[in-house]
Amino acid sequence: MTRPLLRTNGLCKSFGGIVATDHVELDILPGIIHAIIGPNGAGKTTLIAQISGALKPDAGQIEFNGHDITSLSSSRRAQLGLARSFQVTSVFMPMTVLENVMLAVQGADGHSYRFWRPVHKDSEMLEKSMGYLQQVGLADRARHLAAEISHGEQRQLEISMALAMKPRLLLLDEPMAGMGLEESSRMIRFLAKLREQTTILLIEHDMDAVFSLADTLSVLVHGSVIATGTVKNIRANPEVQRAYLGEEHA
Amino acid sequence: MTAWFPSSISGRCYCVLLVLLAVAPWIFQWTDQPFLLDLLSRGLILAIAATSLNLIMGYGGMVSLGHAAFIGIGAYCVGIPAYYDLYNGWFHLGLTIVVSAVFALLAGAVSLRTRGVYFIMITLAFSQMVYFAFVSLEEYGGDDGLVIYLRSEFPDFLTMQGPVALYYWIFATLLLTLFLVHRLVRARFGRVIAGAKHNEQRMQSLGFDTYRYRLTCYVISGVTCGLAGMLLGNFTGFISPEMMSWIRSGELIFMVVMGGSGFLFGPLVGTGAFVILEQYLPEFMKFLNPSWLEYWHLPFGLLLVLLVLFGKGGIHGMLSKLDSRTRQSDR
Amino acid sequence: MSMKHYMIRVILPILFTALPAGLVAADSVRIGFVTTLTTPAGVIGADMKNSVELALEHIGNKMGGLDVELIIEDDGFKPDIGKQKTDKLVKQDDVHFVTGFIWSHVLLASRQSALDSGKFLISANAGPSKMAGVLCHENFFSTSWQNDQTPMAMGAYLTQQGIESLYIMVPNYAAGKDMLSGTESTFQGEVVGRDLTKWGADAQLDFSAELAKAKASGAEGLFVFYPGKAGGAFIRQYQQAGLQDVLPLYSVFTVDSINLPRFQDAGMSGVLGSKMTMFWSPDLDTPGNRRFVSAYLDKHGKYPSFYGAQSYDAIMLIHSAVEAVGGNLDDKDGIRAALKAANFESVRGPYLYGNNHMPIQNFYLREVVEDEAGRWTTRIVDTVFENHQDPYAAECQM
Amino acid sequence: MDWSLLLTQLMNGLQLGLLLFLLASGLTLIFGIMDFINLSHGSFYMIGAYFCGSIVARGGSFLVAVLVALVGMFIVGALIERVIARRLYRADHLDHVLATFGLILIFDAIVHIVWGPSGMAIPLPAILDGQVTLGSLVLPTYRLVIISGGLLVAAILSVLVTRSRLGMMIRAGASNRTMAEALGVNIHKLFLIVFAIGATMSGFAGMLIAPITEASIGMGNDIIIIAFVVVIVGGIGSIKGAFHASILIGLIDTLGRSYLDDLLKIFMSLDYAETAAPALSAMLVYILMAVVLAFRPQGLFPPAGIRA
Repeated sequence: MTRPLLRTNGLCKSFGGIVATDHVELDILPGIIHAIIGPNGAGKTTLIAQISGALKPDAGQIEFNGHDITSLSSSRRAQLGLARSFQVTSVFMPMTVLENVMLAVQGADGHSYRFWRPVHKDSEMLEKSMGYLQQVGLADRARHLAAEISHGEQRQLEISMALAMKPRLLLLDEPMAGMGLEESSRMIRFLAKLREQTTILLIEHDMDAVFSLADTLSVLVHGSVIATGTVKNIRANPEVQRAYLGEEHA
Repeated sequence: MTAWFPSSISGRCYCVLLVLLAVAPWIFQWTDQPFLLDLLSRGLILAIAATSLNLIMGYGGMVSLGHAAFIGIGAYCVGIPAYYDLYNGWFHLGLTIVVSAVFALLAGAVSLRTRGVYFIMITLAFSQMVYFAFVSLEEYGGDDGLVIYLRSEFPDFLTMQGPVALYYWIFATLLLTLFLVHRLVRARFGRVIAGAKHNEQRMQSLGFDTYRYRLTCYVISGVTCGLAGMLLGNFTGFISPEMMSWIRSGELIFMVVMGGSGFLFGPLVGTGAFVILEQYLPEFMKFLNPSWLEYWHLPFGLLLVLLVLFGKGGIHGMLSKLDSRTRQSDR
Repeated sequence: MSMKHYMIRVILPILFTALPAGLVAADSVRIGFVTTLTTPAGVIGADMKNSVELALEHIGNKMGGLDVELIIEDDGFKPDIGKQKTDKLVKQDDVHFVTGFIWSHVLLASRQSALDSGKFLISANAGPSKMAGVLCHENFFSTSWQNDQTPMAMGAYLTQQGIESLYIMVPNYAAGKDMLSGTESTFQGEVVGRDLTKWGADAQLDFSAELAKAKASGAEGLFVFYPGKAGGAFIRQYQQAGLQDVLPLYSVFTVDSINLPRFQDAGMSGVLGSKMTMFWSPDLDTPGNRRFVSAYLDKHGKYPSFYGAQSYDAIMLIHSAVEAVGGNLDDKDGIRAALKAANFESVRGPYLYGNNHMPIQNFYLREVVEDEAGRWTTRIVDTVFENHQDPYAAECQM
Repeated sequence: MDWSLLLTQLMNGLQLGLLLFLLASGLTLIFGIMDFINLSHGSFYMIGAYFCGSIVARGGSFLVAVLVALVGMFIVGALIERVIARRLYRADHLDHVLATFGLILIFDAIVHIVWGPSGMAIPLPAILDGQVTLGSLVLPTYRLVIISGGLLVAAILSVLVTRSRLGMMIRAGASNRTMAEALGVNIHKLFLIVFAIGATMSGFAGMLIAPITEASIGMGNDIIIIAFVVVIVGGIGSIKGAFHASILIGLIDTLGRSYLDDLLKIFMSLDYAETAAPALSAMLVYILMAVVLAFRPQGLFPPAGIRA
């Protein structure tokens, strides 16, 4: 059996009296797209935040690639190969598209205690960054301010930044949020290709996207995982239908 | 993309300005205006301090209301050794760098756990502590301050003695500071600082330990400002705790904002405007009516308010408006 | 200043194309006066300015046949600004005398600028002890006193009166500590408690805690030094705490002609009868003082303060020196000798200069009283020291 | 240990704390609701004192003077909000600091022009100028007036904020401005009222203290920094926090001044203690703020709805 790339062990988190994450056990196997679905307020974003290190869990462990990373900061986790995109677009608006990706490349290169050489004269880095932009089809936008490009393009930029981190595991929090139909389907095709490069943990509301992309699905309800399996299994699972699909499609 | 030989109007203005500053002592000697050299010397010292503040505030989003503490620390690093008849300039320089760095490291390590307005207040707290500490150091003059009889002594080719020599020390330090900031903000390090200003969480998810980068930046800024203090101690021949009160830190902020926060030459231009106003606004009021001298704070305050309401981006911002070709490359 | 003058001296220098300063007319005596006109301390500067202007009226704006040009500068209570203004006076206006200076730190910062360029520096108030001792200079003179002298007089008086226990409150800065040590050096009873209160940008103005301690200490007297606005605040709280009957007040530089009219307006009768020591009082019966005080009263409707008296003396001292050399301002040695002789009608009566160019003068005990016109003022009740010299004179190598 | 002395000092600390609260409560609301840093809040403190003093000087009784001056302060506050502050809400904090520092200079200069440089002492009616004896404790009457005045305002404010409709809007605004707007709160009106109330309370503090310390130019600039410390320690936007922090800082400052030297004498020489104590007691509040910020950056009592 393959060793899981990421494993959460009895993860718990609550705010005040509200339990957001309730003993979550999750195994993410390498080389697949693992989607997490669940109704609004099921605790998906809270879960991602704990995996990425933005939030500290109340209890439980997170193992990444066989190491316990529970106490590591989010920057350390990112250095180990855990990249994420944000639900709310968070690219650097006052910078150009290229500068955004360059930052990510810098992040992947290890420390940035280099005080003298201007980055825009670093041809190796420029090339690399342009490469990532080409991959998501934003090369012609490189010199525009991030604030000037369309929302869909900003989402693409966000992902290309995550890719520039050369992640072993990519955490995508609703990458299709706010996208038009055409942009969404372009994104789906793109993500499908990405499967060859990296493992993806995907949170997405768009069920068509999830069903067409995911190799494995976990269903989160009220902070706990009620089922994990292939798309087919999950669709057939009566508990899921009752708890989730029923609600959503009622 | 560099600001050194720019095609833009504002860039050319700054080039001319630097050339003028380089030849200023000759001009003043020729026109027999030694006082203007003094005024300019003090202005440039404050410009170094303001440039150091601009590094953390304009580029890094860390608004410090306690930066004058570093000026005081630098000046006391000249004054206290001088009190014991130690005038070796290298010792003064070394001491200034070490003490400012250590204070910046300690204060920064605590302060940088906070952001925004909390950062403003905690830097204020640290500078107030330093202020009161020096007020109570009776041995070194306490509130009355400390007279520095002689300037720091350097080898002949680097001497600080005489107003022109000191001026070139100050000018050279300013050039170095400007060049340092210019390189720093364009290098990898500076990009991280700029990123952390806009979205710290995002930077962390890109693998940057932003706290450490900011702390490094704070220390660089503190040491630079300490150097300005060392020069001020030599220039004034005197240091008192008053020079590090929170009002002085506030004035440094005004100089940066007045000139254009986050622009290389903003602090220099802003300091110039500030020092000229401070010196000539009272003169002007006196000229209008001799008994109005004591009311010069009124037009000064009005100018500040109007600047904020209508002068977005400071003097640099206004210059840039003249300059249709200015791109945001001079960030 | 005419428009043309303004162009020459202010606008053109800004444009870096000014006329050489040497072209400024040499047929006048130029006096630079540095004081504080803005900030809350501006009230002191205003009194000094009034007195200086009065002095110039009294001498018909002439010294040794030359016109006098007075240039007043505001130091904003900041040492480096004081230095900058002094630099400007010395280098741009090419004044012959720099005077004024309320604050020790401003004077210390400005000292070198004035003296290195060979100008005469005359302090009309500030007197850091260093400048009376190791930093004394042939061209530096004072028309005031050393910080220690006044409290020393007070300590001596208290000892004379047989007071055995004293509580002391002073602000925590250099002058405050000087007042503390001055009193303690001559007071032979026991100091049962002392408080050094916060001073500076956010000075402490609420003394309730200290007053409570002072009262509890059971001392026979309370000695304080609270200059400026702190003085008013202190007196009011002293009165409100009901201490005037149980803990008599002895002060230095706390109650003066600047704040007495305010105390009177506010009905703070607790200050009446309180005692202080000083080198001068408005009722001091000397020809110079009668002329000064009555003219000031006529012109401004209130008594001048000691700051004003010292400023008036500073101008009169300069006047006597310029007269002595017959207006020959290049005769520096002559001017210096004439300054040192102090041959003029000082408001404090005739006095001598010590080797360090600090006045050797009397110190009086004054009491707060109501004058014939119903105004509150101070009256001399006793002479504590005669021809007293400051203790730093020995440190001066001159 | 002298217990009556300690009790007196506690009363003094309480008084200082209440004055701070009058300043800080307005400051914290303006800060929390409008996200506006108003350095010139201390100028209202000064103007209040001068208003009150002028009326007393024209023969008004102290009580009448306070009431009239309060109305005057409300108008001044509303005016400043309309003319200047309103234009600044959207600017960043840096601009706030800059513009309101300019306002301080303007206010100080105006007071200088109108009332002269010499400050103003405010006489008290004889009934308030005496002292009261409580057992072995002798206290100036006016101190009790300040304490009860401060407590009264604190009580009124707490009722206003927790019970009234205006208070509900204020609370909503302090914890979430966008939500308050969505709930149909007239933001412009709310801002105007909050600003004017803040100015009035700051002016009230100035009126209360002026008979003790005199009205003087720049009197507010000395205390405003401490008021900001209170706001930060208490938690921005929190009236309750401002109250607790004010009292805490009032007590720390007063007791520090009174007892720190005795404390230090235990483990250092007399001379050393007498030098170190005043410096350390001046630093105490700043040390407190630094510690609070380092370990609880959102303050001791952040308003409900704000999560760190």
